[in-house]
Amino acid sequence: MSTSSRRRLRPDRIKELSLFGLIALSVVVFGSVVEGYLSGRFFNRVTTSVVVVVILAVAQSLVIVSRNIDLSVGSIVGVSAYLTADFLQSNAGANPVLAVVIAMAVGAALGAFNGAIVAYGGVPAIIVTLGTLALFRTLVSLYSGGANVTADVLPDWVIELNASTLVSAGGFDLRTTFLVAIGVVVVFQWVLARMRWGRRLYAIGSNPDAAAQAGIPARRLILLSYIGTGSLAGLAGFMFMVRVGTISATAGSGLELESVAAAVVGGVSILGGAGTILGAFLGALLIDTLRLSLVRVPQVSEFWRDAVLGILVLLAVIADSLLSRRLSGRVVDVSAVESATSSTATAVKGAADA
Amino acid sequence: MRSWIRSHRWESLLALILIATIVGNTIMAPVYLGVGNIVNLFWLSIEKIIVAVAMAFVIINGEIDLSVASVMGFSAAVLATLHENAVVPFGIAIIIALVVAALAGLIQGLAVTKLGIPSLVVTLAGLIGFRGAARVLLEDGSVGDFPEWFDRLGQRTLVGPLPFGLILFLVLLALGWFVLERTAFGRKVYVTGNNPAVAKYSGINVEWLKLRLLVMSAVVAGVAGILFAARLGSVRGSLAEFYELDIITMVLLGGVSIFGGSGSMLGVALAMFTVLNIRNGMGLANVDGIIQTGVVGTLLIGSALVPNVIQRFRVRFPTVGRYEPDAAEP
Amino acid sequence: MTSKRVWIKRLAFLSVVAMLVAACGGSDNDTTTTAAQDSPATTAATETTAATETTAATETTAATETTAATETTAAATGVVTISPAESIPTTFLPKCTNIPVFPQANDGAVEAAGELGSEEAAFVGPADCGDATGQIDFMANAVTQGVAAIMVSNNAGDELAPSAQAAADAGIPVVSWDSPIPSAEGESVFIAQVDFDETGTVMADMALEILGEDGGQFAVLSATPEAANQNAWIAAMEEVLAGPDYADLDLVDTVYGNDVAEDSLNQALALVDSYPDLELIMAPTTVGIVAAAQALTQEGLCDEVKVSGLGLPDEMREYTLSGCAPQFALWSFQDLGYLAYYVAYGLATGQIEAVEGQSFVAGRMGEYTIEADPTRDAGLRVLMGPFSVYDETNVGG
Amino acid sequence: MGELVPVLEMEDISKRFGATRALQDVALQLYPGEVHALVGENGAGKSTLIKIVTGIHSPDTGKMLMAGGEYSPRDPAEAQRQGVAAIYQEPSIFPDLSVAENIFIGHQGRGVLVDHRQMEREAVEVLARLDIELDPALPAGLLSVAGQQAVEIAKAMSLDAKVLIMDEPTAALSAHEVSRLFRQVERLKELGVALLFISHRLGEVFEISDRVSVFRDGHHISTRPTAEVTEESLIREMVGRDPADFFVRNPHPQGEVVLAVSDLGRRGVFDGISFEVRSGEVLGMAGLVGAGRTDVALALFGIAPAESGSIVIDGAEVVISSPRDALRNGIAYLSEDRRRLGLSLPQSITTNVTLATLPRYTSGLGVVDRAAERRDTAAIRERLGILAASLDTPVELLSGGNQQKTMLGRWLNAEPRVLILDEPTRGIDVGAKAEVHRFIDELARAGMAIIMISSDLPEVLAMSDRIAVMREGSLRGIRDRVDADQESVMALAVGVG
Repeated sequence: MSTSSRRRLRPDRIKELSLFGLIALSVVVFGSVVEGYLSGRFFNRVTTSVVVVVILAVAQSLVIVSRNIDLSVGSIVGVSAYLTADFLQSNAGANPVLAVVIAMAVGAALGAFNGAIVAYGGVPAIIVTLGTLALFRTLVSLYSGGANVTADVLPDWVIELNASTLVSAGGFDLRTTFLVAIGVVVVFQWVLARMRWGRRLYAIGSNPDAAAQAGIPARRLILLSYIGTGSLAGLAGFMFMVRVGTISATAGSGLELESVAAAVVGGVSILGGAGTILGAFLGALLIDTLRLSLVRVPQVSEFWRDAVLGILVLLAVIADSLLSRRLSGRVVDVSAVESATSSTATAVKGAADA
Repeated sequence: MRSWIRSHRWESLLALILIATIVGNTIMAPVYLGVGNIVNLFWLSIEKIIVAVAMAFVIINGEIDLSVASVMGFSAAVLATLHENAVVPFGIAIIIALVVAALAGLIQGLAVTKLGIPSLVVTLAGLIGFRGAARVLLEDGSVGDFPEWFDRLGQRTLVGPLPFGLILFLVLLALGWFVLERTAFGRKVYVTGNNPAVAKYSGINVEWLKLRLLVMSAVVAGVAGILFAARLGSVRGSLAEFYELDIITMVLLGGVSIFGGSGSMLGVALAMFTVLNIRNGMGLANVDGIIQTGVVGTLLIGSALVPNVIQRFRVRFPTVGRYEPDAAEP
Repeated sequence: MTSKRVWIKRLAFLSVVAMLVAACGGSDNDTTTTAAQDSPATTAATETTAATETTAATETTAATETTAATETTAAATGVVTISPAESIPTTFLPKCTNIPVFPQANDGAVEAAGELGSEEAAFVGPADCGDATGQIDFMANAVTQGVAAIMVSNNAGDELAPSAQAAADAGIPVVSWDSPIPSAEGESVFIAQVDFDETGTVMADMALEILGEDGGQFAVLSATPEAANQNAWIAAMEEVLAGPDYADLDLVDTVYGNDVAEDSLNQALALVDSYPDLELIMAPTTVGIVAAAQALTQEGLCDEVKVSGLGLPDEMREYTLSGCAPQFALWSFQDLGYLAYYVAYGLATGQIEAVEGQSFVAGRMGEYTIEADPTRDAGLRVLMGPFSVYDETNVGG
Repeated sequence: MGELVPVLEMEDISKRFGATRALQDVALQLYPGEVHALVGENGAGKSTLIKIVTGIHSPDTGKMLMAGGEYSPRDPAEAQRQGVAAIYQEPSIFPDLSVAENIFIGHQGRGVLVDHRQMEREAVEVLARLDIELDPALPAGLLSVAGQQAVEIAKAMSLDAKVLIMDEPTAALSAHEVSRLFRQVERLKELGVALLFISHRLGEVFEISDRVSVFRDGHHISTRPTAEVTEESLIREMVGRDPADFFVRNPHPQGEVVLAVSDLGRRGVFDGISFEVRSGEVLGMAGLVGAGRTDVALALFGIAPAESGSIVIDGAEVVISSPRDALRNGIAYLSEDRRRLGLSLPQSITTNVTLATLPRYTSGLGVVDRAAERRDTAAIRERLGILAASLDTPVELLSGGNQQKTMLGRWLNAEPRVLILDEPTRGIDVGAKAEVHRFIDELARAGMAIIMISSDLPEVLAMSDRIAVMREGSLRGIRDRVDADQESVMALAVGVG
């Protein structure tokens, strides 16, 4: 069991690599079918449309690694987007930072609500968030009374922010919003990989009982993770407002499934304990690339798109699971465990005789 | 009785909520207690509760099927397409539609059992894919003009005040209860949901069990889809869209653990009745749809939260055995 | 129930009086119309005769209803001013409650109810418009409640027909507005905001206006592939485009944003990318048109591609003034709700009949006549109109 | 060590749960550098004591002193901070995390950042102190039970625990691994750690402990230097009665060959396995964990079918590709892991007993004849002496011994020709152990062919007619009971001499 060899075959890395490969593949394939596909424009389209889902995929992963889930992120996006827009409507002079803070604060509050019930109420996360999925949506609908906040009442910077570009080369723009999303990915990839409480979230998801015995304050950490998820969803809500401009009470509905799909396709184990933020990001990117690419293929009619997308996602998942199984070469099976056992047993023996 | 309550905490709680709902509705809306309305409140959601019965099996077994609503739409779309192009007699078309639904379930079942991909992922893809397939078949059109008997089946009463769908549901519910509680199959569903390894080591063919359940779930969804077509009198690609959440909500509210291995058909039935009565009562009281959704959501959280909170306060008197000193010692 | 009996008695008495008045009033054709306006007596007469029979009908059996119908043909020839009779419970059922146009329509209904001294209609509906068949539950509940009339904007196709039929069987008039029941089964009459063919013409004309004489490429961004009236409008527009004057307008594609802002955004941009020569996006949906305008504005594409279609002035103002959406059209949803309520009230109180040729005066909006709906194989309609086309001159702000 | 100050003192600790008195007026002192064995049957109160010391429960009365100071931990975390660590029979590791992270995850105040490289370096050091060699970056889930325990000990070390509690640490280990564990224990002693050692294997208690305390029914019976006690006296104190018959096995006639296996193989796991078992015979299987004994059993039971070789039952060759086939051919397998592979814990005794034999109780429609299954289960319960409130009691509420009996009952109910027992007495108390042994003997007399896999060498030697020894996936020899002893078997198993 040479250390280095195993390092190279860490399941997470494999997952990320295979996802990256799949994205590259799909780009190449579509590039050969659609003319004018491999353009800066398409790059910009993807990078702007993917922002919201990427942030939500990160948010979702944050709770999934600790063996939880948040189905209410879509509704949180709706609430924070609407309230923020409503705030800007009445205080046009407010500066962007304040707006972001408000959006994230709203999200954090809702997340705290979820987290408190999950962590301290002992109610399964899926039940809690299935409930708040409806509840939060109801709140925003009642608040709005069916009225939209329209783009013209929002300050100009909101509209401009979406298209604002930092670097641009040959039509390939690096949009501010996309960079923010990348920033979120980098930060939380780092948080989950390097920060103690990140690692402890994995620990909780990996073996809750052991976590308790190790004296890890599971409840507090889970509450924290939900607040984190909430505030990220709030940020996503802000991004949603920036992109869509006109905010209705139904803003962001359906995003919960997209975020779960992105995370799961990205290799974040639904059973907790495994998966990376980078993977979730790639998962989101893969799905969105596929969706936007399909729109560009004239042969694929309006009505075929969903079907094809579903098939592609399924294929991606299958290919990915087979691929990573092949590469990591460890199938969870009694005999495998046994053989792993014997290998270490002999190793230990070797150590003993030494 | 007392012991029954202790062993059926959840069911008892739901029963209380249900009674409260019925009383409340009767006070708020005099028309509520009419036979017509009672039949109506089931009939208006008949497809959802039919599918929920099958979903209960799947979740107790430790899996989940997010694709049911899409399969409903898909099978109905198949039926409609066959009818529109008059390729086969309508009866045959129904059978073909059901076979197609079964195949949908089979594909997903194989992906879960043979490839070992979590059912959540597989059926998530199914949710997108089969909805897409339905759209492919019907595009922006809507197909109607089904045979007279078919429309009647969905829209008129069959026995006394009962329409066919309601009778079918009651039969399925009873059957579901019986299979789950009294048969070897049900036994295996529980044990497998609780711990697949134990089931495997006891000679139960876990994969075959899961495969059958996922196919069954799809077939029931197919039946429900066709029934819906009959009730609406016409079909379009979006039929039953977004139903999966309502269905899963009812099952979870019924006390079925999302991790599998526990829950009862009685609980699921009580949950269905509660949700339907609340929605109906609020409807008669002219409460807007969005508020109804919120109330059901709150109910879902509350019914799970309240017992735990109560438990907190009476930790002094723990359930016998649970805290037995060395019970857990291997 | 008791209250109902009371007003039946009252009506019975009134009708007797009415007979007498009618007798001496005579029926001089060219005066009736004017009389309808200035002499409350006669209108009271015609109105109440109708009232008794039809209420009798709704109260008792279909048998008497037929007789009622035959007798009221007399009333149908005259112009009825729908006026306050009694307060009736009604249901105002939109496609969903959280899209701005529907609360607006409801405001109209409330206004009308106020004028007619009737209680406000119950404004209930599905949580979101994606739920095509959600209205069925509300129809059924309304029937159970025994309301006097249902006003519905059909969100599906004929899926709603069975429950509308059930309402009709229970003697409850179903007035559809904004979007009809295609087969007209169970539907008393459809209040058409505008003529669907006219919608086609208006959209084609706006396209011509924006693209200019030399024409050019344009595409349609619609709601859901299922949306009944969008599809009808697009079909109508395509017919118009066949005409010689529009020869240079090239409709290259029709895509669907599902009335979801984000999908609509992506679709609009995809159109721009897929068709380099595209000059106009025509969106016959209030959600789609805003999303398209927003997308083009953000990407700074407004100079190359314009947006038009059906939109709300409040939401479009900014883009119209910026020149991104130089022209768009819409009707007043408030008026639509107002008219719908008047008709429903008239039918419920028996002042008018859902028969071809029935003319009536609906408060501030004046006179209308029920006619056969040319845009459907079956069914009656009241055509509201007109279209108001908005540009920077009249969009306000 | 008398003049030493105790590191941990307990004074008349009492704890009760509802009606049950778990502990009564228990007093105990732990001295640095001693191994203090704690013995007693299940229900004696050992676990409760541990849970109190580790802060999972708080005592109703009495107090604890840590190095003279008041010690009353609110939770395991605080217990750890104060220097009390515990490792259990089933290691509580994080399968997805690396060895290094497993060691350091519980640490407080190491800053908010994790430097993986440094952490792995430290991990190697800590493991080295116990002379264990493991890849610190390896996901702990891939380690054997022994490896995982080593990680847990390392964890305790890294927390420089003053008191280390070992609850049944050897239960899942092979004899060889046990000796390694004991070497690690010696190291800990040298480092002045006080060890509280719980085991049902009295042999180990005598081998490793300095003092031994006996518990019974929540009472602290005695504490004496190990040197001064005998096995008999201990057992007498533990069970409160005379240990009449342990390890009884008077030879009796054997019948025909029931199962004959020849040249059985499964790539990368085992190969060339040939042996036969006669009716009425007990074939013991010795070897290190991972030697492939369980794999052979799983092959015979159809969980992980063999790829080569033949299986002959009653002279007829059979193909076994699933547990179904195995059961059809009269082969039953009692798994080594009760909780993970054996029992459906929330389900009733009845459900668990009849699980493998459901077809017998079902009519054409698959309806279960509950009367019949209750009848048979009641019989089984009678026969095995399963102690439980009722047949409907969820097995998770039963003691380890009764759980084991329930699982055994399932296979008896299947009336197999060949019964494979994998670690049949792991982690159950002396009383239950004796019953199980008596029972195995009974079955053999009744003509069943029994294969008994066990890492408890005395048990193998006492119970088997013949002993098959496996090493690294192949059969290294079969000895008759008469000419087998601990040393010779061990030698075969480890491969020396």
